[in-house]
Amino acid sequence: MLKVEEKLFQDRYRVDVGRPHITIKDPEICAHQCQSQQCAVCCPAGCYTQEGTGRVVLIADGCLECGTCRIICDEHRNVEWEWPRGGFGILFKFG
Amino acid sequence: MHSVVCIKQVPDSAQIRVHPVTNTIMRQGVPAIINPYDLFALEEALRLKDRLGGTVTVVTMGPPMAEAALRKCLSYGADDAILVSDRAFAGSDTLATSYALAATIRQIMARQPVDLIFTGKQTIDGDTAQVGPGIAKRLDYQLLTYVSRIVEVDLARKEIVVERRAEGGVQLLKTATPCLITLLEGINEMRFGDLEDLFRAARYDLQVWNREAAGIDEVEMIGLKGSPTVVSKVFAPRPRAQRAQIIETQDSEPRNLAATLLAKVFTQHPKLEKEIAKRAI
Amino acid sequence: MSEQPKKPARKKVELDPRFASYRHVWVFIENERGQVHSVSWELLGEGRKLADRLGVELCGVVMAAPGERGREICREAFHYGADKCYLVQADVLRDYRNEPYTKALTDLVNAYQPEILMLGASTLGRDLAGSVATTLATGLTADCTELAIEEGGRNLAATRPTFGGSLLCTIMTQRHRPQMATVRPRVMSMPEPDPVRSGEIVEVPFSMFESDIVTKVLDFIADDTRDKPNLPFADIIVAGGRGLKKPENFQLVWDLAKVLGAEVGASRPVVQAGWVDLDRQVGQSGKTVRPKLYIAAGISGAIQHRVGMDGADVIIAINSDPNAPIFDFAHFGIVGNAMTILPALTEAFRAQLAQSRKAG
Amino acid sequence: MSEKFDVIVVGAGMAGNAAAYTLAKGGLKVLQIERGETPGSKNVQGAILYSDAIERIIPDFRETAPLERHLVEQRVWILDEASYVGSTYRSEDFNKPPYNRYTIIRAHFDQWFSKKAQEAGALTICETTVSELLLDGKRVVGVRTDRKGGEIYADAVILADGVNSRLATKAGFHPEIKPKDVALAVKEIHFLPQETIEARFNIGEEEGVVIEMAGKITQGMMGTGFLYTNKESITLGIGCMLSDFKTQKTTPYELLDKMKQHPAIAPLIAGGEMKEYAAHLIPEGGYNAVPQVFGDGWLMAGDAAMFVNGIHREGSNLAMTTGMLAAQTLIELKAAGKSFSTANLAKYKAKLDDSFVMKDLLKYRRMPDIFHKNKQFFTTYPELLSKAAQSLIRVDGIDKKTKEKEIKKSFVASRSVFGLIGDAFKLWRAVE
Repeated sequence: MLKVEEKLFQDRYRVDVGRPHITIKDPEICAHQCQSQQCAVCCPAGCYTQEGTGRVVLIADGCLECGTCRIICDEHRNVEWEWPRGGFGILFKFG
Repeated sequence: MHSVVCIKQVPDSAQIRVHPVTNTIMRQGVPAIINPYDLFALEEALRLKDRLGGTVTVVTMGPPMAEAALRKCLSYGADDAILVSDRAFAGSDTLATSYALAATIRQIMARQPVDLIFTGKQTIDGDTAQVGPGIAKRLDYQLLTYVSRIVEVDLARKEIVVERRAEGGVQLLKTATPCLITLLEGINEMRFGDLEDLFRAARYDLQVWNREAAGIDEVEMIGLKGSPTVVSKVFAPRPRAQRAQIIETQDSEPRNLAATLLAKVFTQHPKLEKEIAKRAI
Repeated sequence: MSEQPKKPARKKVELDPRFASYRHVWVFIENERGQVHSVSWELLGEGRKLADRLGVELCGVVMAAPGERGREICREAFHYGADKCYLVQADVLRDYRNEPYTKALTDLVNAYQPEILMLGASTLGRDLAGSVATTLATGLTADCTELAIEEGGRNLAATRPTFGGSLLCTIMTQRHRPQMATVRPRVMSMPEPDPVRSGEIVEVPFSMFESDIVTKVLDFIADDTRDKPNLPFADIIVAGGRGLKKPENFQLVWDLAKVLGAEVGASRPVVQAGWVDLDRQVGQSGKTVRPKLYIAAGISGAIQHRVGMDGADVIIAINSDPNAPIFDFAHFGIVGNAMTILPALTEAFRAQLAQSRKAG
Repeated sequence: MSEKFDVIVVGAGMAGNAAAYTLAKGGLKVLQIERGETPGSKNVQGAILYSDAIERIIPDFRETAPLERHLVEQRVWILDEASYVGSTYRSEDFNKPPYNRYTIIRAHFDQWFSKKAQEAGALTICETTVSELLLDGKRVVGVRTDRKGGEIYADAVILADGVNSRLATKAGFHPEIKPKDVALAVKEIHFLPQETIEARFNIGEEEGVVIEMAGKITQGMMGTGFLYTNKESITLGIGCMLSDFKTQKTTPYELLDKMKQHPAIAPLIAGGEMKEYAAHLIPEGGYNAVPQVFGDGWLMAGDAAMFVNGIHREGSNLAMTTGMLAAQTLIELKAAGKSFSTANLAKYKAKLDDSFVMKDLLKYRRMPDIFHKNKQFFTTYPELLSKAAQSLIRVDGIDKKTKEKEIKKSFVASRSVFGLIGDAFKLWRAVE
């Protein structure tokens, strides 16, 4: 599996420690009702990872703020998606 | 209460990359930021202002683009900002820089008394931690470095009590103000300015001082002439980007893997073996 | 050192004639309450090489209050390579304060004129070096990782990290003396003390009265190191991550750490999951550590963790995923299940220690 | 005390900057709010600048704007596993100033553009996220930000907050985006010495090349790849419909790395230093996805209103144009002493309709659905074309007549006669 970390290591972030701007509303829905768990495939920063136990874990530190997860989770609408606080999150040097 | 906070705009060193092949410094796309250590100093000054009232003035010595760093300090809540910028400063090392900043602070004091001067512990590009001590020496003020907590400030009696990080413990020190304080990192967290501060920062009419305005007439004390140290070369450390030596045994039995690992580690790092033997209970 | 890396100075800058007679290499022997900071011995080791290369003496500078083992410390300095020690004893020097120490050291330098003065880059050393360098209006290079004498000359070539460690630069003080430098603890190797060595102690009077000094020391609160983790200064760290799957398995990390007398660290996900408390978190939003040995179990080595620990001397990584990013920068790796490898490692180290204790 | 402005522009991207600049030039009291550290730190684009749009806003932009290279060569590649069938158009006309298209780096360009707006009198504050619109009944009267004392009032608000447009969605002006209306693109920027770039692409110091790609690189998904030459770097990326991404298992970064390994692309970026990896959504729904773009006290411009012409890869010029038109509408209404009511703001829609913006979108409105339902344009045809080209070019003793028969047979075998005619008809309808 290719390592997206190597790519994210080049990017510049200002992590809003303790205030993730994206959260999973109800992890039970991911674990029990969502078979595809496509967020783990489609997220370009690999923020969503599938635990062996069927659960999905989200760490939004590397988020690129593209909005994919919110949009493809259209059956369950289980993603609470907001902009980070002003000046936080990804800071593109080139964009 | 009037605090002066010296800040510096530095390249964001976390973004500096060394080209793996040519070993040259990849400077494209390295944004300029406020030296992170200085933000702890500014936040501490702003907290004192919240408690005791008064104003906070931010000063920096640098090229015209350092204005952005000052405006960001205003957006956090600083009241005034002064950019000291002049071609004559080019090439200044920490000795020359402390001379220029000390002169600038004298000019500020001529207009408004100063109670405390703050600098960050060090810069992330220079890391020398000499500008703070240099300014204090030139102004003949007491120097309190590696301060981890400001315990008490008594403006009437012009006294301050602080906790200072020393080796193996913390000193409780009392001294006279005005004095210069450099702060330990991590003791506070920069606030998220109010909208009003953002507007004020965007509209602030920045004061830009050249050499004369900063009260510097001895030109030989600044720039290259005033700098005893000179950088003779800058180079990249030899890259350590080889992959880990993966330990394998035929049966990949944990016990054998562990034994092979220890053997390899200790042969390649004999000092480590002694270190562990000495320290283990 | 100017901030923007510049082209090296073309023309050779000559030494200012005022400093022509400055000779010998000095090391400030940092001590508080009779306890010498080990970085001073490391500096004597380094100073010995420089003094031999220049054909001059290596001198220690010891400052203490009377009754704080001043003379004993000088003798220890001779064991670590010093030829001579300048001993300054005065009551005002009991606890470190910038004003008396700066005056004492500046007076000593003006009197005995060394060409090189080195201090440990401790909080004391950096505080003192900055003030002394400004008073003497000479050059000071901080946190040096390498010290050498320039080819075909007497100038000190001091190399240090810049731009957050991603680059190194060599800095010279060509016109002024003494050439001052500070060095961080554990950067230079510790020399073997030779108990037979001896040297000359030069007592230097120092007249400064408590009434002259503005800053007063009200108290000294020693660090209570019992339970508080001290990751930034730890020599050995065993850290665990999400690869351990369950909080109970984190006990395996504590077991190994106990045998090694190591501190326990953790990656952010397990701290967030509440397996370990916040001040054990290593990484971008946690602590930055520079241990001699860092064992990472079940840690993938994501960027946020890597920036906090890739300064360690030796990194051993245990992870079930052969492609885990940590294997790109660790020195040694075992691809396997941390839950079985950790206990085996604990046993292996325990056996190793038992055997070396018998032999030691 | 809360501030009052004539207009608040949310966002400092192409649309936001164009609007703020035009409004300031028009003498209105305008506030621009950007959530990034600086204008541009949250914006991502392949990044081609079309002079035509920016010229109408800042005619002398070429003198001060940070531009990378002016484009002189356009390549279109249809890629197979290990080959591509391509066409190249290069013309000296493109080498005569004033140049028509440039490659740009958005972080630098947006900072310049916002500075221009500030110089024209706009007030810009950064690092401030607008959390929601302030509504008085149905009328927008201002915005609330994520800072203390965060309410700001204005007669009108221009929503230029990008494709995700949280403000419009929260206020109910804009339905949540559907996967079929948007593409996910990932890109990287690789730095190379200037001479190497110029040697590899056979271009002079200021000249640039664009390569548009389609075919197997998108692993059967509907999407395209691109490679642009900047001064000292190369930007390359690949984007596919989110509705396709949603139904398969290849991650965006795997897609990008497979593309980078393609024998036609790998040599172009060999030895480069990757300095940034970015991802962004690109509106692809075209005409049918454009929401209500105006209302009582508000206008919407740029990606927020889905103004992107996918087939021609035009987004930034639509964003700038719609930002300018929104600003002009407000300036004209204010000059005529009219309020910014829904009725009056319909003028904005009228301006859009008779500009190229809506005309182009209308022309290609069927394009998304047609391609959407006909993956073969991205899988079968690339292979057929590549095989056909190879067999024609390869000299192997087989006579040309037989080769042509073989090629026809291969097309018919995979698409059947009716399929071929149907595809031709769909293509014609899509672009007609």
